[in-house]
Amino acid sequence: MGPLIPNEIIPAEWNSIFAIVIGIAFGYILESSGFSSSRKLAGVFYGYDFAVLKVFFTAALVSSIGILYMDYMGYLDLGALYVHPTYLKGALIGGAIMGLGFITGGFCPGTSICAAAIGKIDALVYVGGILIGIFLFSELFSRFEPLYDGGFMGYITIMDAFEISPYVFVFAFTLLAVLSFVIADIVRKRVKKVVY
Amino acid sequence: MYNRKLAKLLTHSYQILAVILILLAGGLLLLPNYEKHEGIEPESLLANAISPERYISSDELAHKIISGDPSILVIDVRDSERFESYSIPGAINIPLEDILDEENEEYLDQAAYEIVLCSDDNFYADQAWILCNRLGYKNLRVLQGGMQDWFNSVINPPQPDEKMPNSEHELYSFRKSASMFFGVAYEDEVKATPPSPKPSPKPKTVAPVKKKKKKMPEGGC
Amino acid sequence: MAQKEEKRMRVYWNPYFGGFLLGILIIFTFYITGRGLGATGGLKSGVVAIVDKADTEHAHENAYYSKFLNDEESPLNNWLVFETLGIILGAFLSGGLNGRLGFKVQHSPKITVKRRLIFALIGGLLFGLGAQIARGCTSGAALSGIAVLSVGGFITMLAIFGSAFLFAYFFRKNWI
Amino acid sequence: MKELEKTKRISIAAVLSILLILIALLNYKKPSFLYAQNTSTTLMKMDTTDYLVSPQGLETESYVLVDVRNPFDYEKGHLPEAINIYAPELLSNDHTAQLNEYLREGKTILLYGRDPNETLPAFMMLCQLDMGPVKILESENYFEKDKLITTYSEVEKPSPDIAGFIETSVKKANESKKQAAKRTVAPPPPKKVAPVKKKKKKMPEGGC
Repeated sequence: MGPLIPNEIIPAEWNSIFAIVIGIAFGYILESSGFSSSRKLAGVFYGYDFAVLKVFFTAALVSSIGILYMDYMGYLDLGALYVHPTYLKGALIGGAIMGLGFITGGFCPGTSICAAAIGKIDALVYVGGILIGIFLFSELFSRFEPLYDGGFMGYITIMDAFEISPYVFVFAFTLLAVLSFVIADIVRKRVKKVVY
Repeated sequence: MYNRKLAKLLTHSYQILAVILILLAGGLLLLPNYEKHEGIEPESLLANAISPERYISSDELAHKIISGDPSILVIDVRDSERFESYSIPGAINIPLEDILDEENEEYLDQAAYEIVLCSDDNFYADQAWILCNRLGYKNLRVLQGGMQDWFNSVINPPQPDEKMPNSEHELYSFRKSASMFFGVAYEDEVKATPPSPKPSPKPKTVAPVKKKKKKMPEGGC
Repeated sequence: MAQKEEKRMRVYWNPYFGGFLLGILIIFTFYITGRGLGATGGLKSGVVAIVDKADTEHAHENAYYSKFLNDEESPLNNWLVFETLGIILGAFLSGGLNGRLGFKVQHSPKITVKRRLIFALIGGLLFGLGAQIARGCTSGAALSGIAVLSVGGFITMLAIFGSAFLFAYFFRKNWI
Repeated sequence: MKELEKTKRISIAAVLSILLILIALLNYKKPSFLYAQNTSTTLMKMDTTDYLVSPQGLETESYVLVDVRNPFDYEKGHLPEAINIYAPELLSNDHTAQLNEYLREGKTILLYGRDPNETLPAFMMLCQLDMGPVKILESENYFEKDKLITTYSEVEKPSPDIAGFIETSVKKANESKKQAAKRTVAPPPPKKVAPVKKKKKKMPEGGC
């Protein structure tokens, strides 16, 4: 029964090795899907390329459906997984700042690392920017602290927050995602093509 | 011509893929629903509950306490009144009805100590043990025979008579010295050992039991 | 023929295929380690390590750095750091196999290289800041959060894409 | 740069994943026994003493007696009309079907073993599975000259007053020490100590 390392089925020393293997796969998939190109990434906001939306939603759907199936069949304990904590203030304001950073820089951290790895100079500069941003945040941590800790709601999931069956939620999410794929294709046909 | 056919097929294949995705998600809805149960499987719980491995004898416990084993922690599951009147030195009191309270979890679900549950007999202690075992708590033992056996074998050991084998006499002398450790005085020992001030069952300063880390370290970014 | 070969080499994956593999990878990660993917965490450890090296006292005084410092281990001995190294390796591998390696600055023909780099720096700075406030970036908070249906993950995703769409109009010259 | 529009790979991947899920579903067996009670409701049930039945004046009509001892002991001697379900074999479909039959007739399961402690694992399991009313016969059953003797045995009999016992023993020791101090010249002959010892042995009964 998974997760394997916290349940000590695989010794904890393997953690770092799996980290590298998973990282390689992650980097390979991101790069091969075209996420090393900032103009392709930014395309989703101007309607000329929806790769981000497609990859992101497909990954979210496949992973959440797969995890639910594995949980149902007893291979994976959903309760033992790390759930991203919900800090309402931090998530909203931090997310808004990240969105602004996304549209100005054209990358998000994972993709910028990929792009830097294949020699994109703008991505290297972007990674430098991230490092400076983290540095600034840490130095001014006392200023940001109320924002950072604000609106803590616990390690909650959709099931806890809305008391809805995860299966119903995922089904609705799937329908929504498929609809968004259809709309994305329609929009893409209408918008003027951008060559990059 | 060929290209157009291919294109047509391609548009269809996306639709087929979308249908597959929706079907897979919908399949989750169709799965026969059942309540996920809390704790380990009933079969393994029954096997654990029947196995006598969890029992620790009074003599063994006395030996561990006397030798100052730091890893042992006795939890008395009787009510506080009975606990106040007498308990094993160093024991802490968690009444059976509170055994599942959150604040007691750090005592029961931990890896630092070997916990010995005790009650008057081992009936209540066993109940506590079975519930904790279902929740997957490790390192829990039960004092066999409970306080009754503690009294009959450690505090007031029966004196063996002459005919009994040597081992019985050895056991008796161990138990006798153990009972003296726990405060019992014997007249015939008066001269050999002046009645030492009774080691009052001082409440053991329980170092905050280090809770087993359950949550993963800060994940994500 | 050679041109065709080159074309085949430089083509990206079908996004659905990439998404599918990414989803499988997330399941695998959760199955093995019980945690999700991440990207800024590794960079954060890098910053902590640099500050710790430069001025240990300051790093220990600061409330934020000290969260990630302990006496026994280097902050770089961290799951996410190894994962980040893996990302670099994997991306390099993919880029190399598909002939996408090479130093260049990708930018819209309407803007200069300098402008692109300045905007990249500002963007990175903002993203780094935001990722710390929200405790995670698109991969750590949004993607891995959604996989386990975390409320925080959904909020972060909506906030990122919502604000990016809002501001997209002002930056259109950079991209189109 | 273009992206691949072909769907060959994604189609293969989709088919493979469907196959995987189907195989997993076919292999999947629903656990045959599921707890109906969580731990806290079980604990609440344990907190009462309603589940204990005294063997004195037992009316067997409304009960089905279940012997949890091993089959060998059961063959040797058992209470009238008792059926044998050896505790480790409780969770087998035959036995649960048997129990369910009795429960359908409106009977209450009454467990007994060598002593109440022996019935506890089976009792708690049946409680957590919430099959129906279950009780424990508060009795001790042992063989004397190959005959089964059933006596009442209190569950969790309160232990003797240990603190009191220790105190008295110390007091007594102190007294005898004083006496010993007085008669330093002539230590008491061992015979004199003996009666005191006897008294001490009685102590536990007093404490009860």
